Order: sequence, then C-alpha cells, then structure tokens
Amino acid sequence: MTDNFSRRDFLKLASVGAATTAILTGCGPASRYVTREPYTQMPEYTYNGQSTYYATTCRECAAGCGLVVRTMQGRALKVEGNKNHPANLGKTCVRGQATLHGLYNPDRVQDPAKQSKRGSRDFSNMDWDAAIAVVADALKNTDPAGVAFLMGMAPDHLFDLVSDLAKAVGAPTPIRFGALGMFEARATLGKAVENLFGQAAMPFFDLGKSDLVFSFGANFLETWLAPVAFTRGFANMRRGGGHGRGTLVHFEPRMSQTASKADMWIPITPGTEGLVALAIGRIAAEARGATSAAFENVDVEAIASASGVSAEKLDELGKLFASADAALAIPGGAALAHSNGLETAEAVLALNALVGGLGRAGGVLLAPLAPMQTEFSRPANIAEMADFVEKMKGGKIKTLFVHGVNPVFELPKSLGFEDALKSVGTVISFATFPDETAMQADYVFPDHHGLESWGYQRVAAGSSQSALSGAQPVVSPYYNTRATADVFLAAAASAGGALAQALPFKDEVEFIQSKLVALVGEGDGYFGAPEINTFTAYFQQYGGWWKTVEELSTPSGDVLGKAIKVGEAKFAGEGEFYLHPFVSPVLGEAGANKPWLQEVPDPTTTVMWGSWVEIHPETAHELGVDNDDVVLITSEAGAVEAVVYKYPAIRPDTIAMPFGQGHSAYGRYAEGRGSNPADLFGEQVNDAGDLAFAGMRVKVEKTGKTYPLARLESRMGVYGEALGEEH
Amino acid sequence: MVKRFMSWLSDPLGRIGLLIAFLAVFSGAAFGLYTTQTAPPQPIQFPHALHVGLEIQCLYCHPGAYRQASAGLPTETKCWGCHQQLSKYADGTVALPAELQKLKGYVDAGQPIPWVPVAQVPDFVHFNHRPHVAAGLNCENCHGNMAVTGFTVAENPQVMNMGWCLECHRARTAEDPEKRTKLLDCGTCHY
Amino acid sequence: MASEKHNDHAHDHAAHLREKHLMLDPLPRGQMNDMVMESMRATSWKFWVVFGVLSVIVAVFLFGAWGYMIANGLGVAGVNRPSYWGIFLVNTVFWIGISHAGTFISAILRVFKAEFRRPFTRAAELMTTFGLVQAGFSIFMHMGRVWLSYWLMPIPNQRGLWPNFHSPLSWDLLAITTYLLSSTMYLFLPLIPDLAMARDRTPDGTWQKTFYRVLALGFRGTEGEWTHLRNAMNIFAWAIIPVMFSVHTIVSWDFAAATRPGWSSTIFGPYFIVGALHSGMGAVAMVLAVIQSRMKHMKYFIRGEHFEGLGMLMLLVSMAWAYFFFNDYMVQWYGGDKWTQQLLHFHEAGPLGWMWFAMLVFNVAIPWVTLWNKKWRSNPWLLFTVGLLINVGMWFERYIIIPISLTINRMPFTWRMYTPGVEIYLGIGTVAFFILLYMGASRLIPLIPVWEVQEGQMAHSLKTYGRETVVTVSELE
Amino acid sequence: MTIELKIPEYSANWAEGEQQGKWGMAIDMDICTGCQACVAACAMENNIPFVGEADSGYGRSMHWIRTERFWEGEFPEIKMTPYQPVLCQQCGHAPCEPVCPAFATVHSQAEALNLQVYNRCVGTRYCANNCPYQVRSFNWRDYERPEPLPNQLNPDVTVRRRGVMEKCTFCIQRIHRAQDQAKAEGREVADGEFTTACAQACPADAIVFGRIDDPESAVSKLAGGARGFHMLEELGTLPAVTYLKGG
Repeated sequence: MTDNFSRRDFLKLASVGAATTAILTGCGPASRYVTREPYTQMPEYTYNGQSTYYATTCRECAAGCGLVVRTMQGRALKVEGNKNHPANLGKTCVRGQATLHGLYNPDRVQDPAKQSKRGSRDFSNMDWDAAIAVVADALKNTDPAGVAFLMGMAPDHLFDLVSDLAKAVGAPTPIRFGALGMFEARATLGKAVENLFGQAAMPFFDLGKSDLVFSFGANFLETWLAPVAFTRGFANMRRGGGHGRGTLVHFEPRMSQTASKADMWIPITPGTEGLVALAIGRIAAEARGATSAAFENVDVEAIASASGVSAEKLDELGKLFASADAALAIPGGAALAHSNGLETAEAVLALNALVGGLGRAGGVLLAPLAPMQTEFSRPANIAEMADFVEKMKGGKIKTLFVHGVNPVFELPKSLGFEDALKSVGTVISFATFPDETAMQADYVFPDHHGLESWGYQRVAAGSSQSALSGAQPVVSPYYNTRATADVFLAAAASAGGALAQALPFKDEVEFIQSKLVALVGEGDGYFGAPEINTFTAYFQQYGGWWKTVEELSTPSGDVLGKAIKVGEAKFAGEGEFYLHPFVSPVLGEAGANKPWLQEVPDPTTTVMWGSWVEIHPETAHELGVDNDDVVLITSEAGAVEAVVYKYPAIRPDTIAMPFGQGHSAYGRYAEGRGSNPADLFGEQVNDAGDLAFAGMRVKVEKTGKTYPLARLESRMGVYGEALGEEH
Repeated sequence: MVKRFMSWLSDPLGRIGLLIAFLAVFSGAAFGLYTTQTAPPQPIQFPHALHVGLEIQCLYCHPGAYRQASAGLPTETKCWGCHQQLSKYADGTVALPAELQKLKGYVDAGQPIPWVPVAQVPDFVHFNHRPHVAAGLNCENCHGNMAVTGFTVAENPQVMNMGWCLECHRARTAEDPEKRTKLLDCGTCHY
Repeated sequence: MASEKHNDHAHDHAAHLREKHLMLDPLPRGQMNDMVMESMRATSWKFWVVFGVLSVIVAVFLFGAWGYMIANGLGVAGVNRPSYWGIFLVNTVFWIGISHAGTFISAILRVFKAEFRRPFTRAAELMTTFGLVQAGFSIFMHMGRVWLSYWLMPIPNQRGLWPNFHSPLSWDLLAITTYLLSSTMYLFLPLIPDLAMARDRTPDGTWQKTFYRVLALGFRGTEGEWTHLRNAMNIFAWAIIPVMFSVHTIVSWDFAAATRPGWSSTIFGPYFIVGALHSGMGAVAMVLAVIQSRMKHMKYFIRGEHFEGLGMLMLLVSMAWAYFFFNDYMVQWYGGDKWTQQLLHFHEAGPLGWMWFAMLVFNVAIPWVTLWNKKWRSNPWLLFTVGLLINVGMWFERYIIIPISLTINRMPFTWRMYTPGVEIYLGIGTVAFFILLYMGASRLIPLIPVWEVQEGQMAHSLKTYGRETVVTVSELE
Repeated sequence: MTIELKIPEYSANWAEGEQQGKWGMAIDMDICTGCQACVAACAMENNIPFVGEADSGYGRSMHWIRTERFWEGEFPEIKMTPYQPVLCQQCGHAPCEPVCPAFATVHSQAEALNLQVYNRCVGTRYCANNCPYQVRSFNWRDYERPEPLPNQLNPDVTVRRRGVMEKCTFCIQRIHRAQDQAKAEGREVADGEFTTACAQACPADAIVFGRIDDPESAVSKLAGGARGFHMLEELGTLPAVTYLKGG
C-alpha cells in the first residue's frame, strides 16, 4: 500500500468490490475490515480471549443467591450459580439467568437527571456533582422528621447505610418494602412464629428431609421466600433420602406451578385453609391416638362443607398426615392473605407440632440469623405502608428517597401512593430502570445495576447456615450511573457536621469493610482471615461469608396446649368470584423489562409477553367469554381489563391473575403490556397487617374486545380446539 | 425496447459496450475476492521482519497462541515498555522514526491501536490456537515467514479457507482414523 | 335423383366430417401458414393492456415481494412451526403438476399416434416449460438463504463438500433440472420447422427476423433435415416419458420419504403423477379455450373434437385420481397409527375441512357429472370452467397435503394453524408470470405446430366407397 | 493449475442400532418443577434471539428447550402431566440428517451429536419438517437486539442470521472447551466436570448431562434405571435424551 493511495481510498474501493462480490457470490469480505483494539494496559487477571469469573449476589429478588458471572473482555456473558453458596448451591432460577438482560437493558437510566414536572418524562441530564449537591441539600436542609427513605428488600448493605444515615440526621427509620414480601405474606409468617414459639424468626421448612408435605398456599417452587432453595428441597424430597419418594399435597384454589407438582391438589375454597388445617389436625390427632387441646373443638363436618373438601377426603388427608414419618405443613402465600390469615398460619404451623415436626429433620425449624444480624427483620407490611402513605398525604414528608422498590406499581392502587407523592416536596429516585416511581420523581439518580455493584445481602430464608452473600461488580458500569451508597456518602461528606462524622467513609467499599470487620475472626466460617483486607478479598472471591455448620434452632412453646381458633374469612367487595392473585413465576415483581423473561413461557399457562386472567372453562362459558376475550374485572377498589385464559384447573368460583405485568413505564419491553392486579387490591389487612389480597370478591364483565395471547402451547393439541371435536 | 436493444447488439460498439459492462462487473467481483486475501492497511507499519530478526519470539507478543483460542495482540504497555527504553531514542541522539512516533502518539493519548486483523476466519468458525501449537505446528506454518527482509505488517501467505484447513487436517491424520474423524467433523469448528 | 340425393347425403356427411375434424379440412399450405403468422401478429390494444397489467403484477408481486422477503427473512411469509413449508411447496408441486400435461399430451399421444393431439401439442409443451419455470421460482423462494442455492449443485469446491444425495430435495433438484432441460429441448425440436416457416414469412431488417433466423438453425426442409428431426423427436418422445414419470414421483418422495404422519405413504408416487395429469389436463383445457376464443384463426385449428377428446381424457384422469385418492386414504386409515388417524380426522373436520370436501367435489364430482356428456365436454367454456375447478381442487389437494398435514405431528404441544402471508402475493405473481410468459410466447412462437397439422392433413383423407364416406389414414413414418 | 476433484468424506452410515451415543442426558420428570430456568439459561448461553409477542404467539419462538405439559381429567380431579422439557434428542439415528440437501444437518462422527452447521444451512427447513420432536427453530427474521444487549452475546457461539435453522447443540462449545482444557492438561474429561447450560441452571438437578457411553457416569446410571424411557421410541431414532417417568 503506497502512501498516496490512502487507507480511506482503499476502503472505498474495497467496499465497491466487496458489494459486487457479495451480490455475485453471496459471501463477501463484509467482516473483513473490522479493527481489533488491544488493551492499552491489560487489566489484572485478564487474558485475551479467556473468561474471567466473578462471584457476586443476585439482585433479582431478596433471597440472596450467590452467582458466578462469566465475563470476557469486560462484558458479562453468562450467569451461573455459586456452587459453594449455601442459599442456592450453584443453581439459579429463571430470573437470575435473565439478569444480564437487566444489565444490558436498552432502557436503563443512563445519567442522573432532573424531571421538569413529575410524570412529564421530560428529563434533563445533570452531572453527578450537582446530583450529590441535591442529595446533600435535601439531607441538610430538610426537617429530619420530614426525610423518609423507602428502600427495597435488597441490597442489605445500602439499607444498613441508610439506617445509619437516618439515625445520624435524626430521620425516621427507613422503610423497606417489596411486592414479593407482600405476596409471600412474610409479616404474617413471622408473626405466627412469634405468637406460637414466642420468638420472632424466619421459619425453616426442611423440605428435603420430609416425606410428606402439606402446603397451604405456599408457592415455594415459584417465588415464595427462597424458591431455588425450596426447589432443591423439593427435589430431595422426591428423591426420598431414606424415606422413599416424598408426597406433596397442595391446597390452593388454583393449580399453581407448585400445585401442579403435587401428588394431590386440593382446590380449596379461598379462606378456608386454616379451617382445613384444623380438621386435618383433629383427624391426625385421633389417628395418632393423641389428644391435643389445639384441635379439640373442631367440627370436621362444618369445615368440610365450608371448604368444599369432602369429609372423606379430610379423613384421608388427616390419616395420611398422621402416618407419615416426617410430615411437614407449610403455610404461605395467598392462604395467609385473608382476614384470618394469621390464624391460618398458626393452625398450619401447629400441625407440625402435632406430628412432632418441630425441630425435627424434615420438619419446621427456625432459620439462623444472618451474620451481622441481631434480630429478625421483615419488610413493611401493608398496614405500615398505609400509615406511611397517610404521613405522605398529611404533608409530613418533605423529602422522599426511593431505592430498589417501585411502590407506584407494587402497592395496591387503593392506598393512593401516587396521589400521596404529590404532597411530598422532593422525590428522589435511585432507580436503575425508568420505573413508574422514577417517572413520578423530581430527580432520578440511577444506581448501578446489581452486577455492577458492591454490597452484601443477608440470606434470610432457605439456608440452614447463617450466610451473608457478597456482591462485587463483575463489569465496570456501562452508563454514567453511580452507586447510591456512594452518593449518600458523598452527600454526607459535603453536608458536613454530624452527618459527615457518622459516615466517615471514603466510598461504599470502605463502608462495607467497616461492617465486615465484625466477621473477622469469627469461627466456623467458610473462610477465615486475620485482618479485614484479606477477609474482604476472600469475601469477594467466594461471593460471601457463611458458617460451615448448620445453626437451625428448635422452636419451642406450648403450641398444642390451647385451642386454636380460625375465624371465617371476610371478603371485601361483592361479586360472584373470588380473586386469586399470584406472582408470575417467571417475571416476579420486576422482571417485565427483560425481553428474554417476557419470552419465557409461564410454566402453567405457557403465555409469553402478556398477562391474563384464568377462568374455569365452564365459568367462561356461562359468562359468554372465550379464550382471548378481554373482560373487565371490578373489585371494590378498582377495575382492570384482562385477557381470558380458560384454565381447566381452577375453581369455577375463582378467577386468578398474575402479578408482574401492567406497567405504565419501565422500558419498552414492559410498558403497556398486560394488566396489573394490584389495581384491584383493597386495603383489607389480616391480623399481622399483611394485605388480604386473596380476600376479595370481584365482578367479571365481557367487554367485547379481544386480544390474542401469545402461547407456547398449542390450543389445538392441548385443549383439542378446532379439531372438530369438543374436549 | 427489445428492438432498440437488439439493434444495439447488432452494432459493434454496442457489443463492445456490453462486453465492457460484463467485464466491469466480474472484475469488480474478482477484486472483491482479491481484497479478502490481501493484507489490509494498518495504522502502524509494524516491521515484523525487524522484530523477528532481533530474535524476539512470536509468543512474546502473542502469548495467547500457547494457551487459548486467540493469539492476542500485545498491549501498548508491552510495545512501549521496550521502545521507551531504547537508549538511542531515550537520550535523544536519534529522532524517533515516524512509525514509532505513531506508537508514542497512541500511548500518550491512551488510545488503543486499531489494528486490522489479517489472519482471520469468519465468525462461524471457532478456531483455537492452542491445539495447533500443541500439535507441534510452528507459527510460520500458517502465518508465513515473518523474517523475510522488508516484511512489515503481516500478510497471509495463503488463502485461509476451509479447503486449506482440511488439507492439513487430512494430511496430518492419515494414519489415525479416530483423529481424522475428529478433525474432519463439522462440529469441530462450526457451532 | 336418388343418386343425387345420395350424393348430397354423402356430400353433407363429408362436409359435416370436415367441419368436425381438422384433419379432414385441409387448407392450402400457404394460406394456413399465413393464418398462423397472422394469429401471432394480430394484436389488439386489449392484449397490451392485459400484458401491461400482468407485467406490473409480476414486477410487484413476484420480484418485488420476493426481494422484500429476501431482505427481511421468511418471517414476512406465514410459515411457522410446524408448517415450515406452507404455500411455497404447494405452488411448487402445483406447477410441476401443471407442467406434466404438456409432456403427457405431446409425448405420450405422439407415441401412441393419437391424431387429435396435433394442433395443441405446442400449447401443451409451452405449459410444461413455463410451468417448470414457476415451479423453480416457488421452490427457490421458500429457501431461507436463496443466495446460497448453488450449494445444492454438485460443484467441485475446495471444501470437499457435495450436496447430500440422501436427501430427496437433492433428487428433486436434479429431477426438475433434467425435466426442464429435456422438456425445453422437446419443445424446441418440433418448433424448428415452424420457426423456419416464420423466418421465411418475416420481413427483413426486423429483430423478429433475427430471432427466427437464429432459432431456426438454418432449417430449410430438406429430406435429410426432416429425417434427422423426426428421429430426434422420436427419441425424445420416448425418452421424456420416463423422465416425466420420475419427476413427480421424486417430488412425491419429498413427502413420502419423511417420517411425518400423513406423508409417509407408499402410494404417493403414482398418486402425485395422476394428480399432476389431472391439473395439467385442466390447465390445457383452459389454455385452449382462451386461445381458441382470443386468437385469430384459431377456431379453424382448434375445434370441438379437440375439446371432446381432452374432456374424455380429463374424465379418465379424474377417475384414476379418485381411485388413487381412495387408495391413499385407505392405506393411511388402515394403518391405524394414532397420529395419522388424528390427521385424517383433522382433514375432514378441522377448521379447513371445507377444503377437503371442495377438493373432492372439484376433482371428482364435477368432472364426473359434466364430462360424461359428449355435447357438454365439446363446449370450450364448460371445459374451461371444469378445468379451472379441477385446478383449484388440485391446489387444495396440495394445500391439504402440505400446510394442513404439517399442522398435525407427533408433538401435539406444537400443533398450530398456518396463515399465509406474503406467499399469497408470490403465488399470484407466479400465476401472472406464467400467463405473461405464455402471452409473450404467443406473439413470438407459432402456437399451432403448422407442419404437424399439415402432416396430419396429408395423411388423412375422405374416401367415398359407395354410400359410405370413410376416413382413411396413411402411415407416414 | 489443476482442479482437484475432492470427493467428500461424508459417508453417511445410518445403520440401525449401530450408533453408540457419546453424550447423553437424563431428565427426571418427577423432579422437574417446570420453573423454566433451563429455558432462560439456554437462551443466555446460546445467543438465542427473542422474537417478540406476535411471532412467539405464532409458533416462531426460538426456544431450543421448551417445557411441555398437558391436562388429564376434569376439574376437580384434573391433573397436569409432569412437566417435560423437550429439547433436541440428539438422535443416534436422526430423521433430520438424511433429508438435508446441503449437509448442514449432519451427524458428528466424533461427538455423536446431531450438528447444525449454520454457515452451511440454506434454509430448506426440511429437517424441521422431518423432526418428530419439533425441536428445531428457524430464524424467520433477523431478530433485533437493541444496543447494548449484544454485549451479552456469548463469543463461543455463532450468532445466527435470518434464513438459518438452529437447535440445541448439547452446548457443544462447552464440550469443546472442556475437552480442550483436559487435553492440554493431559487427561480425560471427568464426569461432571462441565455440563450444559440447562443442567447447570436446573435448581432441582432434574437434568443430568454426561457421557452415556461410560457406565459409571451419573447420567448412565440414571438413564439405565427402571423409570427411564425415550420419547417416541417407536420411531427408532435412538435418542440420547432419556426421560425418567413422573410419579
């Protein structure tokens, strides 16, 4: 190549030739003129064309599963489970797998920005110094009582930092919330444990070693508490270590994914789960020849007629439960989301006591507290959230910081969170994605994606070992985002005074180290280190720190001593159908913006890219609706339109709707897709303050519109539609 | 239309014109094919011959060939690490030659050098250096002798196409049927 | 008086016979040649309007839509899982079917010396060639990466890769190519004397003259040339018959060699051939009706007797088709495979069950009802209608065999209906292109093989023996 | 210059029952919870494009693995059949292979897998028609991955363009990586040393992958058990995937 024939000329000429070649031969030098840019300086541990693996923590839900992410040349390629991590032992769920579609989501918030008017989506970018000044100003110049922090269930290190911060400025304790917590009825579970065993703790259900599981509404294979751990437990139960193949009996008005794996699915009348537990308790007690005060005054016949489970069936179930070697009863999910939910939880937990399941392998135990945790904590229940919204409405909150949660979408619409925001002076969102709450904020100061972040997360459920899951960035931040912890630390430093003194940390990592110091020298650890820097290095390398010994404790208390009463469930609203909302097993609470999660079919309905309402075929026939018809569902609190899916395995008097779609923001893949059952939720709570989302009656009306649901299954092949014969 | 075209054809000039058009298209195609096999212009006229002449091992700059799929290109730290120590330039007795100035420019600006790969296979071919080196092949077996005087940026000594790959795979596995199966299997390179 | 009357009667009878039979109604050769030439040249504005409209349709629907599909992928068509082939292959099989009639009429009837074939062999042969062109288009269209289609040809290459000769598609490609080449040759050979005739009747200096001069290969009509030509035609007529049978058998193997329920049928070979003849005969009838009514002097060449003979053939083929259909159904049903049972049920009772019944009505009921009647089947427009319905029916048959049968497989979880997309336009485009080619050819190529007609007329004569006027035919070869 | 005519080496030996598989998979339907982690893991590992709502609802989704389930009975006695993850069965005697006119769908003699050579595929889709398991997916379009989603693409797997058939490869890139590593270290690949993306993700460990020709491997032991069966066994396709019956 001569000098006067420039590279540019050459490329021009070559491209003409290339085009001709491409046309004539179908193959061209199209990929010929790529350039390869080697590193100016090779990062440590990096080799050309070789992958580097980083351990971190999954942030798709709060379970705190350990991940190992394969990266190459600064790109994250694949997420795998961390084999050593006690929460998931090398496994991941569908949402964990798709977390990369969050990291590289085309709709991430790319810069800190100020919105000209809330909801206008007119964002003007800021630089981070200005953003930090805004935060510092808000912290310094707002009346401390008017500063509120609304945090998600993950990550814990940020919650710790914000708690310290709130304490330093004298603001109220930060509030944590997550829709998953609401659907799991965590508060109810915790309260029931406290009432029965006199000790607030997260129960540990030892599925793997039991041989008979009665699950009352607990969708433990889907999203409930720690699905990966429970799935492992379920598999072990089925493999039957020492017991033979374990049996699963599931009580739920609709055949959920968990129910579909059950050997026996009992389509129980909503709200009677507790009663059925009592009946089973009585029959089991009789079968075991034991007398227990707890189940003394139970009227099996009345329960049979109320629950729709025949007396014979109850008898069969009771005897089955009594005869098993290691029977386990789990309360959870929609069963607890009734006005009698707390009683239901207690009744079900008491069943375990009846068969000696408390503290036994394959029974109910109490999970250990995570490292650096002194007492059981749980996210806010709806009663607390309602109080908080009231405070907002009363204008008592001047500045609201929101991180890791999307209350506009997740809270029941009837609470009026979105309206209440109008009474808040300044709303600062730290959202990674442009979610509904960020759209109602004055400022969006985007946090890194979970895979770009430092942090730790306490493993609350699913692990028999006390475990702290560690997070580290696997790739450098793709956009101009900044860790929220760093923003707060910088704001605190610039605010000066007591604030700067309370948080004297250079950055997030230093803050995390200050917390991890407590673990240095702790015994029984997966690794030990003499000092904090080595400890932190191991902490990152192994993806966390956990005990090598099980620390499950045995619940105590006189569970069976006094009669357990389960009241009748009260249903809000009037309509002919029970509403049974559930969390989409694939999307979870925040998966709707990930294109591959949208394309993953729902396990039970195989629907992709949409949401639906499940109606029994006969009911649909009576209503005059068919598959793909749009119906209007009206509750006492609101109304949504949803597409009919004729689901053969649901009670004819119940309709079910998945939670996860129906976003009005949240990026191109989520926005305007499907409908959100939270819009139907009222404010009825149970005794533990959890939302009684299953305690609702709704009306269903035909709208005349249709919308074709994208299904993986063939309606012809599975339901015999259009085959010229009615199935 | 047809008539006019036919009458053009009967015209000698018309025939020549058609011939020229035909030749133009095909020479364009031939040129396109040719460009796939020539050494592309590089940001720096890197003198391979000089470096090889100094008895620098290939693997010093392209260490990946020994242990992984990609041979890799040296980082600027590596290039400049040597070059900034060359005393004749360092003490200013000899002015930095043009090509080295380009290198210095990249280093000072912290910019990567946009090399254009020469020995390239399409995206659907998964070539791996390691087994080839392990089989006792030397770099020059495929990449040619870089020590030829005046040899600057790399050029392909041969057409690197599937026939060329297979020729060697066949020849070297003539006595080992199992290996032959492996090395002629589509799935060995295409997946 | 009596003898006069008798003579009159004989005369009437002879006139009647002449009116009815082209072979007995000779005209002077020059006049006949001029008639044919005139039929090519007499072009009304209507022709050009139709020609123009068709050209636009071809440009937009065939090439435009195809280009769009190449650029955007097959997603713009309606093909999906499990109906991976859709209308593309329906059209391919359909056009190959159409192309069968030409060879059948021309070669088989020539070999068996069926005299009524003479005036319309060319029209039928043109269908073969042009139909195959459309079949080729259809099959190339359906390829995901059509620009690599040359990989299906056994071309020596550095990769050392041949096409896979285990694949019925490879056989297909070879069979169709062979058929296209041989049928084009077979079209060309009998065309030479007519091209020479046209050359001699075309004024100098026109491009048509050049065209005919080149294509006529300097044919002058010497004894030696005729001998060679006859020998060549004889060889081709015999040789092309097995090629024809093989082509559609091989096409049927695309389906029969597969493992799918409804496809894996041993009877598919003959069933496809009969089906091909069925649609091909119908198409010939349609073409003849149009030619006869639209082209000048054609009423002389194409008469009721030809439609009558064609109608008889159609009836025969319809019966044969019905037999093979029953045979195929029987074999499949009797097999008792549960997926095949599902499929047969789906054919009749599925959402497109009407198509199955329409197929039977169009292919069997209507021909059987109408074509029994000699008078009816001599009517060109009735034959046109029946031919059209048969073609629709046969297209339905292929639609049932391909997309509808593909719907049902062994994995019920994947069953899904097929809704055609852009392939509809492509299909219309091939039809338009076929007609366009045919119209173009009708302006350039004598559609009536004049020399064959004249040859036949020379061999036929009316002789009156006493009271009887009889037709005599002398052996020509 | 002489043109050397190279006759291909592909002798297609599809002799019945001859194929001894090399790699195999066992899927325990009793344990599979239908959680779809395998589906997402497969998509992430193998650069499978997402096709959007309209196309996925029209049978054009690109999943290499899908979970099938049917219904039995009527409410309230209705039962769902066990979830069955369906992926390419890697037949020893595959119906897809002989019908490809271009040798794009060929049997790997070395790895005993059904290969899909993307760059050789001309898109006749005959293989997909002839696949009794309907596990092949076709690139109906160039499916869009908006920036920066392409950052996630796995460089070990070819990104397919429109007009090309694709299917499960048993994560052949992982097989090669493991074999290459083992060879460099002068040893054989150990059982469980690596696994496919679906098996690695499976929270229930319902999917087990390994050497089926090694009687000591985990997959052989599972596949040889009494619960094992092959899908559509009557076709004689000799699948390398063994399903374990649900309870």
